[in-house]
Amino acid sequence: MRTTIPVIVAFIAGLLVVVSFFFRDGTIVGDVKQEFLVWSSIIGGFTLLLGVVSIVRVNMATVARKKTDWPYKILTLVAIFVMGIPALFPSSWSPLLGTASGTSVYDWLFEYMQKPMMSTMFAILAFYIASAAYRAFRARSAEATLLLITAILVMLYRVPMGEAFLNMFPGNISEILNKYIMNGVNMAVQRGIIIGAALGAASMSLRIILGIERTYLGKS
Amino acid sequence: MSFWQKMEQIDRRWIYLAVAVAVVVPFLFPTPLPISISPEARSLYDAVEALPDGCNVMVVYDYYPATVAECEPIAVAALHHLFRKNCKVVTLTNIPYGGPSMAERVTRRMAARYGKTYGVDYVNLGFKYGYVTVLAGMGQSIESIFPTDNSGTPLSQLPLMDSVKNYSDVSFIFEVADNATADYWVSIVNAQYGVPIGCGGTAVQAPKFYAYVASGQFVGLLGGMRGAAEYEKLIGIEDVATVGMQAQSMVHLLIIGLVVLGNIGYFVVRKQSKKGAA
Amino acid sequence: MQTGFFAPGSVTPKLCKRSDRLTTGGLCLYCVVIVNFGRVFTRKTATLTFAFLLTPSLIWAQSEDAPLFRADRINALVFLVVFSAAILLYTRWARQGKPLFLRKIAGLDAIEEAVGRATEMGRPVLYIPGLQELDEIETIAGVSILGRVARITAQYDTPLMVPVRYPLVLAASQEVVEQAYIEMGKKDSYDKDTVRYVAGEQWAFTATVNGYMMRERPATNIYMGAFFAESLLLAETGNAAGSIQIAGTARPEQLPFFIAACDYTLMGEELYAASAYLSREPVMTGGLKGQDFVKMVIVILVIIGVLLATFGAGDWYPQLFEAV
Amino acid sequence: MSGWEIFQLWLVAFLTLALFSFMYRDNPIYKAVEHIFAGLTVGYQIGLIWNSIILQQVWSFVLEGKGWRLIPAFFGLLMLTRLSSKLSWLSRTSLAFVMGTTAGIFLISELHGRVLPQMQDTMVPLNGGDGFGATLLSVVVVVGTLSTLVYFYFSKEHRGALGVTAKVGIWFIMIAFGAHFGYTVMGRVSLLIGRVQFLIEDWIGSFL
Repeated sequence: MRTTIPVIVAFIAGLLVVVSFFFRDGTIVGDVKQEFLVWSSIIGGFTLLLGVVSIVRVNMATVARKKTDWPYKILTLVAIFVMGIPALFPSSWSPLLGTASGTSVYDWLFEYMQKPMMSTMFAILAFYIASAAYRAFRARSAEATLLLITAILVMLYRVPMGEAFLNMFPGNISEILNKYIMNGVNMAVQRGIIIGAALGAASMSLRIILGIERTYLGKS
Repeated sequence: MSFWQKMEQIDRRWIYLAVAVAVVVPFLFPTPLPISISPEARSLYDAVEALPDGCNVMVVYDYYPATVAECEPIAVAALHHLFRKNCKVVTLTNIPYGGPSMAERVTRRMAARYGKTYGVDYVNLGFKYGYVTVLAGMGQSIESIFPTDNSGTPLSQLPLMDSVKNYSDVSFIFEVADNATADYWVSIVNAQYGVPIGCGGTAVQAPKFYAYVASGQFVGLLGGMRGAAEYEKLIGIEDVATVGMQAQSMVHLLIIGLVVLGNIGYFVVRKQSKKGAA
Repeated sequence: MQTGFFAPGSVTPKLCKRSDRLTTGGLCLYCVVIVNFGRVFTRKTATLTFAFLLTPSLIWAQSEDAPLFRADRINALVFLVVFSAAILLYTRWARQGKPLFLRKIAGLDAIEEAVGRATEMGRPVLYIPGLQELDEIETIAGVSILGRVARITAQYDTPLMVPVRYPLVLAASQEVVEQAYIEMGKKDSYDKDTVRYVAGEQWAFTATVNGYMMRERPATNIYMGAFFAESLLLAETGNAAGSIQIAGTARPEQLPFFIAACDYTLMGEELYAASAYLSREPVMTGGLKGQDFVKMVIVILVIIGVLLATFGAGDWYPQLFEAV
Repeated sequence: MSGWEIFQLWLVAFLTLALFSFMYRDNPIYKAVEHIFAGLTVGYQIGLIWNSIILQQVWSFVLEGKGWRLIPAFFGLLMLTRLSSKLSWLSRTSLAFVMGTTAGIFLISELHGRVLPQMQDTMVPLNGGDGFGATLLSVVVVVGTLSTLVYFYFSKEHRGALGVTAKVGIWFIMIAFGAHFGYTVMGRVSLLIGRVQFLIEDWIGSFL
């Protein structure tokens, strides 16, 4: 019973969406499908809450048991509530609270703390890439050599200084790179990969609809 | 220990320092270089240029705050172009972390520059969970998926949304993405509803999107900061991305140099150790 | 609203009518087929319902003046039927135990050799089943390849270290590794700390694993699963520590880093194929064989299309594939 | 510039530098900032769930008398039982509904919206266009696409004609990955430029 009902639900929901694709607009099937999609968006939205609750729980437990780094976890908890609680009030109540743009605590914290932090975390990757370029990117096989040479040419062609350098050679190298590498070889391979991946995703979806694939339900 | 062996074991922090220098110097001594326009950027610009003035357009903020450096210049350049043509702009996002806030801020800032009114000239729908269901659901009715705008105003109170009921009322979609959501705009919205889509993606995503440009599922493509710089040049407003391209040049040259140096070291050391073994 | 190759005026009304019937019939057939193969309802009830109740009423509905179905989408329907039939038939055959051939992936031999080298050197093997939750197919593939690796390390008594990022992956990996040691008759040498939950956060995880690599200097690092920006850091550190590295992921944006920094890389679908090859799970093997079949059909259809286009046979053939 | 604006500028600069300091070595300030960052991200979610899901998709409908919108909300709440090992089976129906609808859209859109158009666009005449360049491009596109598909074909050994095609496939794949590699490097560098642009132009620029 604990498995049968979910499998039947997935089957009906999935098959209805598939079949509705072949129906014309304005039929009852289309309306039911639309309501299904809205429901799916609402139910799925609660998975975001799942993340919030589980992170709060894990951090609280760490602090309560004074495990390693517990003082830092207090900072995390404080940050969660400082950001989260003002957002629960309607902005009509006080412009400071709520999520309105440009005025609220929520928006301010996002713009002046969260956004710069997130973009800095990823900016660090540029340093790592440079270090990896020196240590790890070796022409250890014919394939890797081909990869590195293409990479260098593409890196040159995508920046003004490199383009100026490539243009010193005869035969308009940057146009050739754009036409035959990016729109030729790269495009063709990406297309092959896209087709393969699409077949994989479709086959996974089919198995989910039919209840053959049940890993997502967890252990029974 | 030979020079190359020592070089092999160099502390990585020296390399970090070299990168820092390479990226900072161009800002201190700016030397503008010409930027050529790729055919993909050109065709995106032409497609937007060919839109009738005042038509309804969607601008989609499908990027995380992590990639603002690449994506925001694209979104800004697109809004310059669209507001200049008096297009009505509907924005939305599929990104739960910060998407609605960025859509709100960037659009409001640009709208203020062009004297546009919220609700009449532009609307921010915000975020709803489940990009696949959101994209599919808007085909029949935007209002059923987004009953209100981002700040909770019912769509019926926003005059612009009277004329935008579903995809058939949208003339063009400008998708700015740093992740695979762009793929679903192609496979769901373009394939089933036929709305033309132009894409600005991060450089990491761009190579894949060439396949969609070739098949006509994207009308054009801007790849990362370079793509933004090209679009800035096309609309004649040279902004942050154009300035960034000089630093980009320097760091690329440094990285190419490091790859070459690393490989020379690799082969020299390998030769030496072979000799030593023999 | 009819577009595409069944656009009004482009074909006779008679043909239009026929394509309407075909859509209806096809859709019913599709429902009957997938209900039969699925594990949802009993076959009899489903077939009876569809065959005796729905089919005639739907055909009747379609033949009215305003047809219910998008006859112009019949090409997608045909594709859907062929695709579903291929996947489901192969899955059924795999379940019935028919011998289905899958070629051996070259990288699999490399794994065996690399573990052998670790044994010779008396140093550990590091295995990371990706940095994603268990609901990702890449992670499932990574965990199933881990079973194979654990069997080899059990055989040679080579120490194994498996850091994981999610609790569910922890449970699954522990089970797989313990099972492998029991199968090889080495239950006593199984160490409970082989699979370790390291950290939930991406960069904290990476920093810990990198620290481990530099301290313990594992002879072999194997990365199989979903990797993100940390792929570069892991591979670079492993390279600096002098380990032999084998990677496998389906993410095209991370593959170049693995290819450049690792000794062997399983690319994209090779990862799934490797896990199907090793696990012989009918659902995995059947799915893979079905996809392979459709892939070959696609290759043949495209070759026909290219030949027809080259010899100027007109637009009718590519029009058959128009998505509307 | 007002005092508040100066404070904002310095705050962002401090956070940026604190995170960059990790590259020199791990330190308490980095760790503290990282933990605050993690907390803010979760806090942001709270606002998002409250406003865009609970208020806009559920409560506004209940106020209009459409109480049945509480049903999906109830099933959504059942998702929370996943946190308990005993009750987690209650979340399965909700999860199955979401997975089912998503799978339904995928099954159609992957085959219809991706495979068909990409197949169709590969059917190009090899002798079309103007001259050698166009022919070469068509050959590259057709051979590249098909050999990549063949490379990822597992039902036969790569021997004979299949082996040759797969070998061609791997060369194509390596060139394409090289291009992808170049683009990825470019993207990461751009993100750094974004931060440096802020540090130099906005922050240092404000007091120079």
